[in-house]
Amino acid sequence: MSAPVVHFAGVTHDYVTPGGVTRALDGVELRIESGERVALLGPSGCGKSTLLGIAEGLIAPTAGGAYLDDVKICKPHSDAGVVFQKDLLLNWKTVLDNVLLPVRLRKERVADYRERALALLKDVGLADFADSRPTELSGGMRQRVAFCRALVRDPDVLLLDEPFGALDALTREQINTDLSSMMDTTQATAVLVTHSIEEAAFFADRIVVMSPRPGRIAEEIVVDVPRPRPAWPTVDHRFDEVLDRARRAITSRKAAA
Amino acid sequence: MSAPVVHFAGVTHDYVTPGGVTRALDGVELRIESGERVALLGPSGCGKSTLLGIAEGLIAPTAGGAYLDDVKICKPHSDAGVVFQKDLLLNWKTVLDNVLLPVRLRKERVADYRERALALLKDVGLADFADSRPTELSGGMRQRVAFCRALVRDPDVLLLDEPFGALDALTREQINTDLSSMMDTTQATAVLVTHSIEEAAFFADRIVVMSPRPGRIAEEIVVDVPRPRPAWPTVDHRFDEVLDRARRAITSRKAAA
Amino acid sequence: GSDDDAASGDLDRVTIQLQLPENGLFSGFWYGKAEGIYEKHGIDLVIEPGVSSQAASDAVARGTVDFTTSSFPSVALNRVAGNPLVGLAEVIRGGNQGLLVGSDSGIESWSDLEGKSVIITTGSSQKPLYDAAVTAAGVDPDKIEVVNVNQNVINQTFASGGADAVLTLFPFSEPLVAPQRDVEAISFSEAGVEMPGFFLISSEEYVSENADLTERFVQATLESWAGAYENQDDAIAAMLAENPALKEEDAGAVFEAFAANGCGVDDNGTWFGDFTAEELEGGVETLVSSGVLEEGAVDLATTFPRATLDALPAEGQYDCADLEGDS
Amino acid sequence: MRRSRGRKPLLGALGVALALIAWHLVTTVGGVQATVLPEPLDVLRSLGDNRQLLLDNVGYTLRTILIGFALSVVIGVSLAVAMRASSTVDGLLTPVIVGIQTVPKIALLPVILAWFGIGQTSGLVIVVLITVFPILVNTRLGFSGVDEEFRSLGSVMGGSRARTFWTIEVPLALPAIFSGLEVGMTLAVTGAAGAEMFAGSEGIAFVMQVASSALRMDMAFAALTVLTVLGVVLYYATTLVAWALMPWTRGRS
Amino acid sequence: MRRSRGRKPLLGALGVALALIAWHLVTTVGGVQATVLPEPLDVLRSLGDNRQLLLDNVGYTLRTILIGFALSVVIGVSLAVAMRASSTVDGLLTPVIVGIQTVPKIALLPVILAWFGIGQTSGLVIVVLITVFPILVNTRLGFSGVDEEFRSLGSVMGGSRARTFWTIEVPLALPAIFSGLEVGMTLAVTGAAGAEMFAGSEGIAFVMQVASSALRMDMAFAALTVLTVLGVVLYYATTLVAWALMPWTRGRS
Ligand SMILES: Nc1ncnc2c1ncn2[C@@H]1O[C@H](COP(=O)(O)OP(=O)(O)OP(=O)(O)O)[C@@H](O)[C@H]1O
Ligand SMILES: Nc1ncnc2c1ncn2[C@@H]1O[C@H](COP(=O)(O)OP(=O)(O)OP(=O)(O)O)[C@@H](O)[C@H]1O
Ligand SMILES: Cc1ncc(C[n+]2csc(CCO)c2C)c(N)n1
Ligand SMILES: [Mg+2]
Ligand SMILES: [Mg+2]
Repeated sequence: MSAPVVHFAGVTHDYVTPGGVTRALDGVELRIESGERVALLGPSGCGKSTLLGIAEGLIAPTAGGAYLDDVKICKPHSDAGVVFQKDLLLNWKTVLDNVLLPVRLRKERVADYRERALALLKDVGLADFADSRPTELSGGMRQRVAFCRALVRDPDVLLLDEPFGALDALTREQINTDLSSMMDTTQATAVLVTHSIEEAAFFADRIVVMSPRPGRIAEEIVVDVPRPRPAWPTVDHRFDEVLDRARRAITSRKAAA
Repeated sequence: MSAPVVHFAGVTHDYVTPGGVTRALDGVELRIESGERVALLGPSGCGKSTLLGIAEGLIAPTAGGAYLDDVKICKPHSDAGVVFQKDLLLNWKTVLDNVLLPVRLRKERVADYRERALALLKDVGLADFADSRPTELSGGMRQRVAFCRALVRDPDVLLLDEPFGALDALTREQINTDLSSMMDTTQATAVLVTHSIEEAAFFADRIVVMSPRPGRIAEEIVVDVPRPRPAWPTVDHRFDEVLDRARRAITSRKAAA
Repeated sequence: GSDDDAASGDLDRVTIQLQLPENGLFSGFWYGKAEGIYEKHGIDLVIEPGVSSQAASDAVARGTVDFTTSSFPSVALNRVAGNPLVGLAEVIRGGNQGLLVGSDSGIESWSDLEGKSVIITTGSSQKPLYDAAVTAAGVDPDKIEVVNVNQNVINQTFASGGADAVLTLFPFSEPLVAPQRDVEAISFSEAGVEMPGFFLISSEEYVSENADLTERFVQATLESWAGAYENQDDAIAAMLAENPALKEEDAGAVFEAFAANGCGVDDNGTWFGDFTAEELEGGVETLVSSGVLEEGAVDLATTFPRATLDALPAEGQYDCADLEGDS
Repeated sequence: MRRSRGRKPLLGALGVALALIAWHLVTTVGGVQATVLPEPLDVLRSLGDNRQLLLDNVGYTLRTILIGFALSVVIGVSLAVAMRASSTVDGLLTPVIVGIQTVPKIALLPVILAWFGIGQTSGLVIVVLITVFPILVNTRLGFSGVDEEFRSLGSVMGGSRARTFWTIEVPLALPAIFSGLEVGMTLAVTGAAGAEMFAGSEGIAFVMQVASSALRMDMAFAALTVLTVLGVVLYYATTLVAWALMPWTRGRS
Repeated sequence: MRRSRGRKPLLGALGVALALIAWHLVTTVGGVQATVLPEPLDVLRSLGDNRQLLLDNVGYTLRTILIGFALSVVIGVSLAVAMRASSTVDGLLTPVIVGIQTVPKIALLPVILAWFGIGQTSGLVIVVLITVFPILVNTRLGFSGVDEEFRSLGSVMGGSRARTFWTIEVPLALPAIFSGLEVGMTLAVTGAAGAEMFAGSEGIAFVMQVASSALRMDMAFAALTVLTVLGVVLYYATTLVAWALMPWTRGRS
């Protein structure tokens, strides 16, 4: 079974608030191929989280639609591994049980995933904390647990909303590398929302830059650098043009707004 | 009145949990001169937030002490502008009133700070949202409000715990620049906790790298580059050595742990 | 009104607390007030609303109010418990108490109670009388289901078939229940249990400090109640004027039931308000036999002083001839 | 969401109508006697007939409820604040308060009557005794749900403990406090009614009491209906105040 | 913090002792009559004298309380869940439930007695009528406090609506639910006592009622003391269950 194509077809979304209507997305057209990795860059409030919400089936777009392999996404589906901006850990469960949450929610056999969960925790340096409560962890450690939770079932779509925002530079790099190598084996289709141009360049096959509110696709930059890539794109000159284009795309958007 | 010296003298801190005692900091010795800007880098969970909490007077260290101009910090003092990892906005107040919160909490005249608050909101691109509720903002926009709130009274000490973590690359750069120019006029003493080596290099007079738990001072890197600095340290070769040292300091710590 | 204010200057102020929210039973007080009977005796009567027998007795013992009405067992038990109440005149005869039974319940006498259910008012002092009656009738108390029900709902509960019998003061229950359920009355005396009725009461201290006023008040009250029994419509009108929440026919039915038993000379030849030593001793015996009172715990002479009754009643003072035929 | 807002009052009316129909059926074909439960139509008629009497008494009851409720809010919130501020106060008072809450108030009636007499003062005491506990408990719940970090925020921003408390903690605790007030308001109605029935001489529940002891069930239930409507109105008024005071929670439920 | 934990029971005992001393003074030098409030020492003596009688009756009352409370929890939480799940159910039931909560239960007593007879079943009905509302309200409060994002989390992770609800929402709502249970438990005690006093033939409150009709106030207050202690113990048992079930909230308050 190959990873699905994720297709946003003319997606527009309006939020209705007491103060009026906010157009968050305006006719977003974006096709992500099977196994492709896309990074979504754009200024704060441009609708990145909204777009991901639509892919998750949590938000129904005002117009247009999102498709998984040509099947319209109408309700939450569970084929995706998701990490939100907030960690959303359950404080009453141990770290290990938090990682196993998707397994339990789907009523699958927990025993089948224990090893996998422990291995993931080990990868992010939390092997010793498997039996701790999330309340005992720092913000960064908590987010790493959330990350393990998203990966525990080896999903074939990954939707990541700034999952590295709270991680320290090294762990971030480490998880970036882990994620990358994991994806080489699973071939998952992935969307990463990030604010870091370097991270986008390291992660993505293609960087999609969005314009400020209302969000539109402003520019697409193909990252034509073979893997494995260096953890620090800035040290590799093949990234120079990518980084430069992304930086200018983002800056000109701001100036235009 | 010149900005105070912040001095951590042999600070050790232990957290007591049901599972046992966690040593978060171990004999941290650090003196930050009047008006100096220090960036604190270190792996997740190494005690950066704890150290800041001690400087804020919120956490009483197990041993040693923190001093402001040789006065021991025993309880929360309000001379510092603080931004936490979480935005902690008050959802029942407008954005403007959130920014003015420190003024109200100190029972000062709100009218005296209105202009300043609006100007700050304008700087971070939220002029149109002064009368909105925080619930209507994106995560990044909320954190920018928290940032304005910390600066509204022109504090002479700034304690910033990953305040840029949720900001998009461009706004981040913009606020970094704003902060930097603001500090050139106010001469505040500042500590910035960050996970971004570039950000540390752009911001700091000195980068302090901490070792993994229990946190100790591992390395200090003086950033001997005159201001104004380029927003992207990576494009300026004078930063090469700083970035490289910081990167290696952080990597070797991890390997050693 | 302003007329009262002018007059009250030379009148002695006397307060009475009722034992229930206003009820036809107490019409006599309003009648006496409205007809100027209390005023005639130099008394400005203030009628205070009440919530329960014990609350009123407590208030009298405390000196918060001057008078109330209360049952014989209640007076006795209050004295033992430290409230020095005194009974001055028996305004309701003892024979009015007992079981009201459903005609369909198969109960014809106290000895038929086995296997039946009996409602007893919670907080009332009727339980010892019931115990004495059951014992006297030779019934095993364990074979009767006793159910305590709040005074506010006993009539309702019984009327709607909630039990086979209810222990009550007949005039209080019968007129209300009868339209809903066919009932018979079985009095305590049918079980050979003696019990005096309800007394106008005050405290030892008040009576000794206000001997003359007390005497006048007792006299005025007996006159008022007897007058009310004689002129029922006026008595009820006087009461309804004060209590818009009451319906005329309800107040009337209750009042009429009480009036039928309350006036004139009884079988023993005692006048309305008067009581005999044997009657009191019989009551004590009943309470002692059911274990709530110790022999000699209550000194009857001080608890039921006759001094205020000595001047009463002058032969022919009450003309109850019209009423006696009704019962 | 928008559609369901408009539907809510309609649904509520439907719910009430269904309950009334059930009541009607129970009394007509269900064989419940009129001395136990009168027919709703008779009650309606009695409502009309006794309009004046009921109106005359509803003010008294309303006053007892509102003053008693206000006292309970002041006492309950103050106690919660004091217990929050000092663990000594908390430790001292908790078992006593729980004890007072648990004692059947009717057993304390003689004591209340001895101290406060028959009438409105006793009514207020009873209302407070009944109402204060849920307000206290929910206010404490609200405070304990406030994230520690918000308190830190207040102190590092120069707020005194008191000012931080009022500016930050109280609004954060408000939703929980208002849940307590909603329960408390219905209990205030119950308390005022109980007080009128057992320690009163005026008010709607007193009328109900007099009527039902005369087995005038239509009139008793007319009074009961007024009391219930009063309670429901006061409950919704409380939720409305909550809604008006806390616009930021509106989207939520 | 660590020190204050050890102090708490001591402080509680001190608070109770102070309340007892106040009671003693009120009855000895305060001039309150023995028919209104007996001396605590007399009550203590009576507790000893009537040990057996009290013990024989406490089981009955406890059963009413516990079964009634359990029913209330099931009903209250189920209603809250149903009202959470469907805004139609919520709209239909809210006014009716508020109405039932507000009606003075004593007015419904004849109806309850007519349907359920005099005895424990009626007692249970009364307990449920009194107890269910705060449990319902607090459960709803708990659910409405759950961050929308947690629900999103559950659905994107493949949890059915029901499973997400039980696995994520219910534990998040638990602290608020338990506040409702704490209030509810004290009301269950009150309700059971009220039922025994107004229409009973067994139980601690029945004993209290019988004693007070014989003006045996020492014995009545001995029963009242047992009832109050029972209530306090049950309240603390509820908080203890909360403490045991929710270790993650322990640091908080
Ligand atoms: N629940 C909501 N109600 C009203 N407006 C909203 C809501 N959520 C988001 N918005 C608005 O929609 C726009 C897009 O929000 P979104 O969270 O998708 O942005 P984002 O690109 O993820 O921002 P960030 O980088 O800060 O996370 C913003 O302008 C925001 O104000
Ligand atoms: N309240 C607490 N109770 C127990 N342990 C804690 C607590 N807060 C922090 N710790 C522990 O103390 C250590 C330092 O935590 P701290 O939050 O200071 O780290 P940090 O450097 O700020 O991490 P991050 O970069 O992830 O924010 C961590 O190992 C954490 O597990
Ligand atoms: C003059 C007088 N008559 C009766 C009572 C007492 N009482 C009034 S109604 C009622 C029946 C309730 O069971 C009882 C016993 C009294 N206190 N004074
Ligand atoms: Mg976002
Ligand atoms: Mg931190």
